[in-house]
Amino acid sequence: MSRIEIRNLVKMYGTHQALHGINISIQPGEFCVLVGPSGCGKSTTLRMVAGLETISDGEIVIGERVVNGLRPKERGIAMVFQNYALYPSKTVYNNMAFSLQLSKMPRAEIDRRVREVAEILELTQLLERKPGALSGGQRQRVAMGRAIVRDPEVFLFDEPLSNLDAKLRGQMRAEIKRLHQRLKNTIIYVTHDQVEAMTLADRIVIMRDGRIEQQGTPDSIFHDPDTVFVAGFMGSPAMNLIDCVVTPDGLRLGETDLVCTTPEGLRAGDRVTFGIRPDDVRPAADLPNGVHATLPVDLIEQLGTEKLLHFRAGPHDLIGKTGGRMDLAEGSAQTLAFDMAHAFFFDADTGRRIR
Amino acid sequence: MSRIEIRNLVKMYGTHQALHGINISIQPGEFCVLVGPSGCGKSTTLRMVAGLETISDGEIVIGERVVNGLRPKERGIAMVFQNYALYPSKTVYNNMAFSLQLSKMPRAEIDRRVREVAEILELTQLLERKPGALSGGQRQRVAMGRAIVRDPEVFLFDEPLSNLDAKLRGQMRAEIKRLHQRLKNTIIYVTHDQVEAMTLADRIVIMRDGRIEQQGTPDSIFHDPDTVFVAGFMGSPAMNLIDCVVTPDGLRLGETDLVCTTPEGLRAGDRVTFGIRPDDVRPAADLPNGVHATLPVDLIEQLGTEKLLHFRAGPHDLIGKTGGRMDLAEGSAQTLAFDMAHAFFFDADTGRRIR
Amino acid sequence: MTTRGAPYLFVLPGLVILGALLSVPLYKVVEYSLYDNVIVEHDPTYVGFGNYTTLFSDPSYWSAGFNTVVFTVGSVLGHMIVGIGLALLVNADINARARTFFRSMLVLPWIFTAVVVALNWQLLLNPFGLINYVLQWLGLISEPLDWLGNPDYAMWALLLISTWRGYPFIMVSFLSGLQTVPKELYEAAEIDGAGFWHKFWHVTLPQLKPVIYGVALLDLIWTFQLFPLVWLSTGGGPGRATEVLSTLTFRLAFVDFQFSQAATVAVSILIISAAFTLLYLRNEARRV
Amino acid sequence: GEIEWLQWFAAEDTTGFYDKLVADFEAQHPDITVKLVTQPFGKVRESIVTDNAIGVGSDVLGLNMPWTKEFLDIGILEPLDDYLAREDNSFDTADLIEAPLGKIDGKTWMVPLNAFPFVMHVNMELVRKAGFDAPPSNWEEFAAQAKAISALQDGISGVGMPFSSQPPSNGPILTFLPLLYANGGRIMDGTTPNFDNPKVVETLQFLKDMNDAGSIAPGAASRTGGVDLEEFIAGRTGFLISPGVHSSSITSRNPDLDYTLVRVPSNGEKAYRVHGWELGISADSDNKEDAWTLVNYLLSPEVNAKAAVAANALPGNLAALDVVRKGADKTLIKQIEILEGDTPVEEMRQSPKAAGSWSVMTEELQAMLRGDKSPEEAAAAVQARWLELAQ
Amino acid sequence: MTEIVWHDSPGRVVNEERRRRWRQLTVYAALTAITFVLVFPILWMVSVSLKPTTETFSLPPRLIPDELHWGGYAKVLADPKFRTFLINSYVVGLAVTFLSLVIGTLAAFAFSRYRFLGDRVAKLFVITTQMVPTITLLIPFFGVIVFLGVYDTLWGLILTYLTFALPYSIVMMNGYLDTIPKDFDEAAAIDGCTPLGVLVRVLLPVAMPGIISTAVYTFLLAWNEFLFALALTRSLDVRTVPVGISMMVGEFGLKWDEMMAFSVIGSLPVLILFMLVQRFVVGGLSAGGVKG
Ligand SMILES: Nc1ncnc2c1ncn2[C@@H]1O[C@H](COP(=O)(O)OP(=O)(O)OP(=O)(O)O)[C@@H](O)[C@H]1O
Ligand SMILES: Nc1ncnc2c1ncn2[C@@H]1O[C@H](COP(=O)(O)OP(=O)(O)OP(=O)(O)O)[C@@H](O)[C@H]1O
Ligand SMILES: [Mg+2]
Ligand SMILES: [Mg+2]
Repeated sequence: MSRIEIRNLVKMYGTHQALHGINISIQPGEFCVLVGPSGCGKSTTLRMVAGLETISDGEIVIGERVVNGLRPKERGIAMVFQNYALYPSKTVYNNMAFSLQLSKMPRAEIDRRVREVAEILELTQLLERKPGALSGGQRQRVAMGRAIVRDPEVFLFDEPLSNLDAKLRGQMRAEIKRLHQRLKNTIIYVTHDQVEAMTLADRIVIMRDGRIEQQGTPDSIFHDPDTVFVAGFMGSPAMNLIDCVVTPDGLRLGETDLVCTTPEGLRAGDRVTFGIRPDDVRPAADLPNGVHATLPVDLIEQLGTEKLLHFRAGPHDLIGKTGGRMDLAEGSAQTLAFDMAHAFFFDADTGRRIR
Repeated sequence: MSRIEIRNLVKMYGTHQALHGINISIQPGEFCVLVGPSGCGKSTTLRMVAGLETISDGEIVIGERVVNGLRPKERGIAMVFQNYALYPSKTVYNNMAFSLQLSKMPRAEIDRRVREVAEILELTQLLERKPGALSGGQRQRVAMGRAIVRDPEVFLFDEPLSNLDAKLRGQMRAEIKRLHQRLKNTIIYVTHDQVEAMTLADRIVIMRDGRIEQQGTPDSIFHDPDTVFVAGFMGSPAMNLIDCVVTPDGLRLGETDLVCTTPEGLRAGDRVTFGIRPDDVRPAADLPNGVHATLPVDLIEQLGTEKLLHFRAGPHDLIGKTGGRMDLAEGSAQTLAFDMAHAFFFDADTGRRIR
Repeated sequence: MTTRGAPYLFVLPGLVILGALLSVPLYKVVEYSLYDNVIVEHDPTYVGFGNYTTLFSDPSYWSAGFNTVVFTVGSVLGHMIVGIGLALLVNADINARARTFFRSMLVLPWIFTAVVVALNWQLLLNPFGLINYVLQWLGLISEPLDWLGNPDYAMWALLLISTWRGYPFIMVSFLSGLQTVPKELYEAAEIDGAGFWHKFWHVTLPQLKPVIYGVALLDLIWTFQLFPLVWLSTGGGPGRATEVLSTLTFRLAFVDFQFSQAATVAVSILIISAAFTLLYLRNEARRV
Repeated sequence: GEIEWLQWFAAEDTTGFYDKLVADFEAQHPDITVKLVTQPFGKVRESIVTDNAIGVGSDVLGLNMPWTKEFLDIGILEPLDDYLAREDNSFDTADLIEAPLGKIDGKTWMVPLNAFPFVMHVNMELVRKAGFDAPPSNWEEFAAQAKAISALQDGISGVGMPFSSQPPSNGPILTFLPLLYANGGRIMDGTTPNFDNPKVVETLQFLKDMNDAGSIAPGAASRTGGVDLEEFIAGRTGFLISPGVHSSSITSRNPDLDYTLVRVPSNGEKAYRVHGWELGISADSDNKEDAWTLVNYLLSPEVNAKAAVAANALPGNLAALDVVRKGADKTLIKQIEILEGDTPVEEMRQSPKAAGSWSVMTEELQAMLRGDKSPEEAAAAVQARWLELAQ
Repeated sequence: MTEIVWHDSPGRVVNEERRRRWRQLTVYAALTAITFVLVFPILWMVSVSLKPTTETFSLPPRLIPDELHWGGYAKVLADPKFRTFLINSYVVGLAVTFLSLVIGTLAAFAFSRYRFLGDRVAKLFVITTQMVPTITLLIPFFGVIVFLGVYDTLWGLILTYLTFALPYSIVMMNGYLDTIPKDFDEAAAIDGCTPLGVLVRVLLPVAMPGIISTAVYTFLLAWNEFLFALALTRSLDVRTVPVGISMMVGEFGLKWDEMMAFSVIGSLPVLILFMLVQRFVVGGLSAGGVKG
């Protein structure tokens, strides 16, 4: 349990600047998730904390020490790699014991620790197998076990779940969450899956092009995005983001007029990006007191317990939601309700939120 | 647009029987999805249709022809592979043009077709790149383009989306759906992701251990499962399936009694598997007229627009759902409501539905 | 795949060439070993396994066999250690041009013909040659040693030459193999606290075991019957200190004109090599 | 017809000579074409045997006397008696150097193209530096001078002994045999090996004493004939026992060397080991007539003289000697003197398994110089192993 | 919690860089030293080629002669015979490389992609042919070559080296093809490729590194071979470099300067060739084609 301070971190690959001064302050025991699109610098940041990449500028503190010059093993960290990076020739037991063996711990103590962790992760039966004989989920658990066994101050995870199928991913997600509740280590976790970010994080850091776009609790990120990028990134299906023109009594969405209140400071004729989550766009029957508009249903996706409705609003595709048992036909026009209490407005040029 | 008939298809690998007589009848233009757990024989079936595996017994008809002995290229099919299998040494353009070049189509015609498809899939900018320089989603689109360009009667997809991240997966899913609506080809699509199956299919075929467990429309599969296997397989988070004992006035779930009606024919003391989807297990406040029980909340997962609640019910983990903006504390006891209208009962031994 | 005849068509040219050119000679060698005085006599007599009994009771066969084992094991170890070590060094994170330069330089011993290699090393190892001169200058020896003429050192000198000549093959193969080791394994090991040697032992070697195994066995088979380099460097001498089975074969055939005895030795080499080959095939089968 | 002439002569220092020779021959004999097949010396013996086994042997063969008996055992050579008896030969058989003509199994198998007597080359500068003013003529002087030269400075030795096992490992017949013959000894008794006789042991003892005295260049066991010659040329040994033909290499490659050439030191015996390039005809040749025409041409005094001059050797046809003598320098004159006055010896011709035997000699002499065996033991070992090899 | 002392950053950054530098420097130093030692014998060859023969044996041995002697080079370059040897060696080497790659890759393709009756026996035969020391095969093999009528021709040599190189090519190419996922074959089959088309148009471009390293081996095998080159040829115009070199080892001494000069001249193009192809020898396999 150590705090982590990342101050003004810069990374140059040759002349290409991958990170432009990152500042993050993580409390002891906090679960911090870095999210962002591919290539935004998440892995680079994590690997610099781990000591696998050199630091071009800035400082990293783990616990009370500036770790800039230190080797990975001196930093008190453990890391779980995206593709697990298990040693294929070693048994599960030896994969987990390896770092302890290197640190010259007595055999009995190693054995005790490995078995204890194996017990927690339900790996006891598998200790003598080699990674090749394990299923994806089991491998993932071994990778976690290898990290846990070292009892590090800090855990680093780089997309640990992205190679698992949907079902397993859900299970493992819950397992990691439980583990954190039990061990209370400080964690930095990289993912590009915003569901993982939402479910796991105490603090989410959203990155974009080597910069931090917004950081905060999952709730604040989800419900109170600062920029159109964050709004669009978090949530699945993504928030509807539509370029509109402000009218005297609301908005003009393509050919459709919405009668609604807009934030103060906006004047008729201003161009704004109007954002609303599919959950807040429903058939009028579901949401009687929303703002109404009638649009043709383009495509319906049945998700089981709910359905996604794709509408065409001028050039835009607009997604709404309804219950899984609701009966609708594709191609029919449908009266929709927008829950304007949960709508957002962004500056069409800068992308900043207009409150 | 051809129909596909699979009659009594059997596959032997040496002495191991991978398929035990599969019968599927697919209408022209139908979108048929094969789902099932790993190793159930989905890919084998698909590959036999494609002509990549020999047929041990049975018949496959595409259009009006029995294709058993034909080579892949004579079957009028195109296939998208799970790992794309793009030719690494060819550019995107040549990857897409390859099959047309082989069929000695005039250059101008090839060019026209490739560019047209590239336009649809937004690949025009990338035509001169090699696969190594593409992101995952782009590669996936190239693989699709390579199939579309041939304008086949039948498309075969083997888990085309399983390597993409959640966001891209969602986008591509919708794209495939639209493509089908536009081109109206017959499609067989293999996946183990039930969300894909639900959203894409006209007909879902659920396989298990080389046999068909159930087939039908997504709605019928989801809302009317025949077996406990199908019930547990479809839906995410998965349906809660709990071994119970029938009591005179309901069910006994671990230590908790549920007062409810049970199907006729069940008598007190019978052992059944009780199934209910997380969507139908909600805090009492959300669902006033359900069957109530009070259980401790073990873990809460914030998904953004909704939250998953994990409860402990005796030895079972029970998952419920609530809105994303609902405020609950982990560890607190919570009164839950079960929507018994959507509960299922299965024979504890055979797994067959008790109606 | 469906086309039944295709694989046969593909292997045909290769098998035809090998079969046409080599099956008769292979058969002949076995046949020679069962006759007496082939080639020299126009009408040799059949002696069954007589040549084999003669051979197995000949101490010079057994001593050549022993030398062969020493030479083969020593050479293969030498190739492996130097080849692998250099592959690691030359794979290090350094300037790309420098890397190409070093790789090309280090492969040089491979591209000269054996005659030149042998003569050049004779010059260098001569009592008045450069090596003795340098060793004396360094104070490591007090007077020049006759490396190739002294039975105590000749095998060592030969191993030196053979190692020098043979490491590039291993280096190049191992270097290709190194590219396939996932980088993450090294990073994981680094985080686990592994140093250079740990990484080598626990990641590189296990990962490249199949490559090493295959290459070592091929090298073993080749070294086992390596002829020109030994013959041209020492001629099996001094005395018979560096006589190996292949030079014994040559001596029997072309010095003494006892072709039957030579064929007998060849067949014995064939049998031992076959054992290696079966090992190799088994290893390969396991890998698939 | 077309005939093939397999030899190594054209690979020695005779740029273009043999091509021209063949062209001249063809000009005189328009119905015969000659294909010159040149192999490196070290591989000729193998080539002849291999070619013969396959049935593609050349018609005219360049030969080396020690190979004779082995080739006869395989039946490679054609007896030449009938050809030599012809009236219309361009030479007189009586003029030919005698050694190669000696009959084996009652027949003659080869004729000499040229001849090289074995001599001792002397570095006069070193001899003088060591305090002597004339080269040694007997063993005692030889031993004394060699020792004194070795004492001069590091890296200088009295004499080299090329006893390397490296193929063809024929060092002993290059150095040991000339000394033995000069001492009146022999290693054969007719056609059987006779290596363990007192003269042999005495000669071996002489070598061993020289070695113990430090007079022999270090590294004898890895020294090849080539290196031995090179070291002499480089001025690093006082004496070199080798064919007289080397004198031209020595003078041309190191003109500054104060160099002379003498008989191999003897104990009064005037016998020398003779060596030369011989010619034979293949028993399997289907064009023996043309083959003989070529041989006959090569032995005619004019051609033979040219061939001798080109190789810096003495002619095989002594009738050509006068031609050669005209342009001869003093080293060649000295050789002619030996040729005319002394007894030539060549024993390996009738020796069974000659090539194998000199490997055996090499190995045992190495052992003796190393101190592992006494001269008697070495002689006995050679004898025993040679006999075993011969059956 | 105690106060963290923030540094003015560059100091530590430099520290880290410096350590990397040091590590690189050590590698350079080690490589330079080792390469020097290992390449020394070759430097010595070059040195010998630049000395008059008398100096080859001068004491103390000298790497750089007082005066460069180009006589060996001049002689070798002036003599058309040596040019013929060089051309022959390259012709034979390249032909063998090409043929053994084509034929070997075809066979390797069958071994890698098909299971067929007798495949293991065929493979065993292929390897068995390599297990007898070639010198004992010399005479019977010679007979076969004469029988085929290619004795004393470059074709004879090409065929001979083909039989030595083929098994290696087959085994190695089989290994390389095995590392390429079968998915490419299947994709190509669906695209309408014939099996041969699959090999040529899809697999070979991917297997390039393997092809190159096999080619290097095959070429050097043909380049360096001496025994058969000597036995199977007799005309001057079909002889190769190693035979030419061995001709310089005469009955009456050795032409050191010419021999080494010829070796050096002959090997230079090989070295350049190797430098050009060496970046293919070590290259990523099938990058980007399938998801890793
Ligand atoms: N070794 C490298 N050399 C040059 N550029 C690199 C290197 N590694 C990463 N980059 C670049 O740095 C940027 C950040 O890369 P990074 O791996 O941190 O992205 P990421 O956020 O982890 O993306 P992903 O989700 O795809 O893993 C990218 O633009 C990438 O191209
Ligand atoms: N070449 C083969 N040889 C032997 N058995 C095979 C072979 N290919 C597949 N099988 C077996 O056949 C069964 C069905 O395999 P198949 O690949 O069709 O499964 P799948 O449903 O596609 O699974 P996944 O979701 O993991 O892709 C499995 O038990 C598998 O082990
Ligand atoms: Mg990353
Ligand atoms: Mg599958």
